Amino acid sequence: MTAALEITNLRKSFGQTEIIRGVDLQIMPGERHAVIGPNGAGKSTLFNLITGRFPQTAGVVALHGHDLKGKAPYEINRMGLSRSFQITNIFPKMTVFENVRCSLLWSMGYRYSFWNMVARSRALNEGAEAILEQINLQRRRDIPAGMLSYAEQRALEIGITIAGGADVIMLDEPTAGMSHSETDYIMDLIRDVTEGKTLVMVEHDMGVVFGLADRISVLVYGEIIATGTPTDVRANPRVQEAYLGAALEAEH
Amino acid sequence: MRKTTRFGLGAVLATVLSAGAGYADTIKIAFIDPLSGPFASTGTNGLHQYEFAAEELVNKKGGVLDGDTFEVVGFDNKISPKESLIQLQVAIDQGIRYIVQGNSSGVANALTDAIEKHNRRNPDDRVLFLNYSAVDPALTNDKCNFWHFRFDANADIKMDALTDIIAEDDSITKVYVIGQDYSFGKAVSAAASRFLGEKRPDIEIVGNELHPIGKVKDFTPYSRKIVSSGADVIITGNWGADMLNLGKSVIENGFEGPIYTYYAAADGITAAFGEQGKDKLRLVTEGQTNPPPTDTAAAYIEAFKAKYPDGNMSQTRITNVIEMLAKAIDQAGTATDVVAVAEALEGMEHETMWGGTLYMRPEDHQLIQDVLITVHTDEDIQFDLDNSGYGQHLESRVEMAGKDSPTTCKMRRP
Amino acid sequence: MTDTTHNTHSDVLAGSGLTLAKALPWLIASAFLLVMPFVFTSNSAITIMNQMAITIIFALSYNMLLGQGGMLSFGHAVYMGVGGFLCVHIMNWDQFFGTLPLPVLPIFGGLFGMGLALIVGSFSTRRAGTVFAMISLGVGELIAACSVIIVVFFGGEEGISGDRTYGLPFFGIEFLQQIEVYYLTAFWLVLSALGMFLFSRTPVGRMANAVRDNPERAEFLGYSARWVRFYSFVASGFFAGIAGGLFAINYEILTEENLNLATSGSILLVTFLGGVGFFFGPVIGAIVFTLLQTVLSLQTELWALYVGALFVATVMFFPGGLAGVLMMHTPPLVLGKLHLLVKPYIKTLLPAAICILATAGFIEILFHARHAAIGDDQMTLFWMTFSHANPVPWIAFGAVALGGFWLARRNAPELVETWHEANTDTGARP
Amino acid sequence: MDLVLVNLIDGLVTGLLLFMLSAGLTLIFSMMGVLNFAHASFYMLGAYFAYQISIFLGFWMGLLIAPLVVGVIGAGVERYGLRRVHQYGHVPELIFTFGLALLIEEVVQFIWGKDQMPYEIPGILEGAAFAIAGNTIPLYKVFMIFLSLLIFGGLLYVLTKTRVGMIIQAALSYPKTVEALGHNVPLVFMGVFGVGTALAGVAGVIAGPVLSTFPGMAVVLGSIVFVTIVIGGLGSLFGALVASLIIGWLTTFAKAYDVRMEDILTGIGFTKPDPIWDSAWQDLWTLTSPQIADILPYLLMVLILIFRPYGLFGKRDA
Repeated sequence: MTAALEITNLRKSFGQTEIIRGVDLQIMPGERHAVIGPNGAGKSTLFNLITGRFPQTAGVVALHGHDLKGKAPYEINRMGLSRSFQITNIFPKMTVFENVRCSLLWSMGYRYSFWNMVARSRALNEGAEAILEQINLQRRRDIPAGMLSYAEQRALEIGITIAGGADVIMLDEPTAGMSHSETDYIMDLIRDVTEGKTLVMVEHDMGVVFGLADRISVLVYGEIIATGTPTDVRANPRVQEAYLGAALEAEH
Repeated sequence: MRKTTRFGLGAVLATVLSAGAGYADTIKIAFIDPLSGPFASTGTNGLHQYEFAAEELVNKKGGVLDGDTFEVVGFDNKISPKESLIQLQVAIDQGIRYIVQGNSSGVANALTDAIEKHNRRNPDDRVLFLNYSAVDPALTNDKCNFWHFRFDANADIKMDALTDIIAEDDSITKVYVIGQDYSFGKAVSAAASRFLGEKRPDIEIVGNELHPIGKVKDFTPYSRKIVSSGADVIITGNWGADMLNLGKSVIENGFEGPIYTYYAAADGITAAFGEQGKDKLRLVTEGQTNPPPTDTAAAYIEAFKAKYPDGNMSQTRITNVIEMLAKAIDQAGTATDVVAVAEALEGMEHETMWGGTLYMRPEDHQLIQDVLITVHTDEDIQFDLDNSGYGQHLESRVEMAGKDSPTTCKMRRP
Repeated sequence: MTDTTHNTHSDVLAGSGLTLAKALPWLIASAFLLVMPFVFTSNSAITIMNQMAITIIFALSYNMLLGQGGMLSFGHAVYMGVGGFLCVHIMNWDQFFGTLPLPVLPIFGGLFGMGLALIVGSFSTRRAGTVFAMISLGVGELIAACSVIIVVFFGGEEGISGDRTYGLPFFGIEFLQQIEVYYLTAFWLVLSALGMFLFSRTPVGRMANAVRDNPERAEFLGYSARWVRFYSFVASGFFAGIAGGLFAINYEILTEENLNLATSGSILLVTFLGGVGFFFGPVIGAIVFTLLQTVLSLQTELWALYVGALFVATVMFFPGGLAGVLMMHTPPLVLGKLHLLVKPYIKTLLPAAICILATAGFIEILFHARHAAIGDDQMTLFWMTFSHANPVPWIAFGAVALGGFWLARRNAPELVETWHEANTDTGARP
Repeated sequence: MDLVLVNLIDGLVTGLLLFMLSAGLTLIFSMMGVLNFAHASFYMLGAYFAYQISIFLGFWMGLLIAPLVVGVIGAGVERYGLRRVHQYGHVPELIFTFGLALLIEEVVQFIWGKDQMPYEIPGILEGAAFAIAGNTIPLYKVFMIFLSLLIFGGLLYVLTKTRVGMIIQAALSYPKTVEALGHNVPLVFMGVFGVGTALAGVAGVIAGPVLSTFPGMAVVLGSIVFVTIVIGGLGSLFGALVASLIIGWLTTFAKAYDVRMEDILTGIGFTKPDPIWDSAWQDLWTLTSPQIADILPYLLMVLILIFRPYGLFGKRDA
């Protein structure tokens, strides 16, 4: 069985500084995988490299066995990978409903069509309604997305991310900046909507990570120092050292 | 100030958008020229001259027919062909039968074309087009029609006269032609080469070039070429800022000879040249003001300057338009049947206060008149321009210029 | 909450078919267009209405870029222009034009405008923002400059002209009269407006909004921002070309002014004045601007000054344009509180309007005093004739302006307060 | 060869004049993200103010006072106009300056009328400075070159050697960070806008007498200034300088030397159709470089944007 996502010796330099220093990672279909690590470890960079936002310096990223090198974000998306952003990234002037409906368009095969009316497609509208229901935003469907609360925007962001029906979902700190109750809400949501899909997430909140992930990778200074089940990782001495070290450094 | 009455917007819609019938005792003349935007000063000055001419030469003398008076109504075309056509329609709806326009041959082309079509499609309210200033030769050649009359000498006739003068001067051996890159500039350049080739094959045209219209910021490179070509004379059809900047630049860069031009006077250009242009700028024009050819002319200019101290008597042909129109209406005995008026205008001879005789050639509706070469100077100037002390003084005169000039016009009469 | 569920339902259902509520605005607009010539019967009124219709199509096509696609263009006139030029060339092509009914002609303008948009769009839509704006400026300048250089196609500065009546008679109509042209133009207006409206409801039209708001996110939804922009651009070029074709039919002449930067700039002005945020915004802008340009300019030489001031004021205080101002009243209307606003409006806006008119009057007197001929001190303003040498009108207009300003200023807080109240849902809905 | 030198000097004058405008514009643009469409209008205001002042106090006082007045007006526009529009985003800002340009032109016409102003160079600067092979270089041009270089030097000093300059430079590249560091960015914006427009005013004062002072002078120069900074690259003063000089020399040499399309076309192996006036390509064949000199910068800009969207020296996306 090919891995959903396979990363081999991935490297990225900005100028002289090497941020990602040879990452190898294999994520199997249906797996829920979390990447953790101290601040500045390169988690977001790794994310952006996988999704084609930045070009890599060296190495291979393969989605279902296909190399992603040189592919534009929209091409990667069409191959079945969808992502969310750390900073909320929605269409603020469009209504919530429109946000979701737009994210369904490509996967429903509408492409650059100018002979279909979006309002006339039952499948499209019902699909959008279904997602709204999943993310529990039906009541807000007709207001501009920019006017939603922060937690609602995060929920919408996840809704947009999963709407396209991609089987590999990547979430970049989905609970960043949230209160406890909001975090619980988002966690349930994520568990719900990624049922049967491959999930890759970067997360700070250890509660979320250990509650959701099947496997965890720890990224420190651009290298993965450990990969395994939550229990394995928790017991790993290098991980403890890295986190302890970071904590000590922070004290200075 | 414009004679259009001012209303609130509501009243405006009512009057403008619904046809207002013309009064029986006034004959309205629509003046369609720029009254706002970059060419507004030329347009406004022209409107003043029209209003003054209608008042002084017609209304104060008892009007035409049975005391009907002339009224000039200004329409702002913003020098845009599209706007001109809209304003033409507004004018026609107000019952106006006489359209005068002069600035820009592009607008004149659009108007003559539209008027021809209008008269063909609406035989009940035909109009005449009295072109007082657009000099594109095509208007009285390929594009001529029965409804169009030109009161200025066209570019070819002026060039014919100008090259007569140049041909007489044996010291001239090198000529530089420069102009704006559009139909008029090209017409001037072509006519200059053609006439000089016929009259003085020994004269060398050392440069003949076109520059983009209204886009040149700095004429220095052109001036350098002109000076180093050793030209004795420059001929240019430039107008507006392009004229001023070219003239100043060549003089600054050391050009000593005369610059023969079509439009290097009034509208601020005379004042801006001032001492710099003295005895260098020469204008090929019509209508003599210095010295005033007749006492009538002198009195007329004085009266005009008394009323418009900031104005210029720069387009003397405007009086010809008004006088000849009045005469034609009297002869035809009607102001509403424009065909009769047009037929009266055809072949009309008229003594103008600016000296000489005018003749409206029936073949192409081109007015044949004396063409003058005048020089920019402050000596012996009775009537200056732009109140600058400088004016145009007569240097030579070509009588009835272009009387036998050929025309390709095939006039279709109704 | 039953309310929203109900909404949801009706929308989905409405989506599957054409309902009266959706068609109503279009039917009203069409009926309005049919009736107009019976209200304003003169040829000049019809000419002005034709001009409006053309400007509306052009402005709507411009808003496909600016409002819906987030692309700021400084050279949109060229697509309308070349479409129009081609149509005039077709008019002059006797054999072909003789077999072509005139109402079909704008299609060719549209296709040609689209063709040019296809070429230019292939490189200009790769990026949005400043790069797009500057390429549009550069291309606009280049083509406008070409118009005087390439005489064969553009006819130099005098342009090219044709005669619409040489086309194949259309059910016996030869389009000799303005009124016949009016109905042709009105037909195309409805058709193009409907086309552009429906375009905005297609997948690519929706994605144009998405790309405008957030191009990066759109990319991660599987859409290439560049191609979405490209398709919008091409469609916009098509409708601009239609407007050009109608221009050719109306005026029978196309000149350099149809291509130049001033025309491109004024359509930006028209669209923004009307409001870019709503589909019908440019329609309002086109109507208001055409009236200002043709009617106000008959009344005062200073019209451009007033238009400029109006424009700057709009950008500063009402960035949603006139349509935005209108639509601001939707919440009070929905809340049933619109009537609250009537009195404060009268108390504030009436003095403000009087202040503006009096200021304009003052400016007019000043202008007359500076530029009128000696002895010509009589002027007519607001149905009053007086001399500018007389200090009374100066003082009167000045005093009225100041008084109006003071009154408007005094009553403004009340308006603001009422405005907030009218926009607050107090729950007490009938 | 002598003519080349003369053309180099002429192109330098044009280029430096352009630089005085584009320097201010690029400061404003890169810092505030505003394409100030009214920039050339401030140039026009400079010329008109200087003319008005020169009537009463002479040219030199005009040179001193007019730019200050223009700068104050510019700062006022930023404070009371642009800052208000800023909240709506960049496009409304741009449209605001676009409307402002129209308004300024109308106001200038209202006050000074539509004619050209007889604004003259001062007597002391009249005449020729020197001559190269019969081509005189007017003293005024030498003055223009020196003044531009002086201003460029001053600007360079302020930007690299003073604290304010450091902040401005930092704000050019990282506007958000500078604000986060606690600097009063609105004040810096207002100051930069004022200084930028004052620079345009200086350009107007010294260009007015040679390029003539009339209501259309802003439009003539208007968009070419954007072209300059876009070619040079955003945020790069040096790029603006290079682009200004390139445009100055490009247009000067295109005008000075008759490069004919006919020669180019025959050079690459086409044969001239005969007779030429029957050919559909006649306009292409008869094209000469002076005809298109002043539209070359636009062509250059489009090409640069297609192949290098950052401009020649820009680091930031336009």
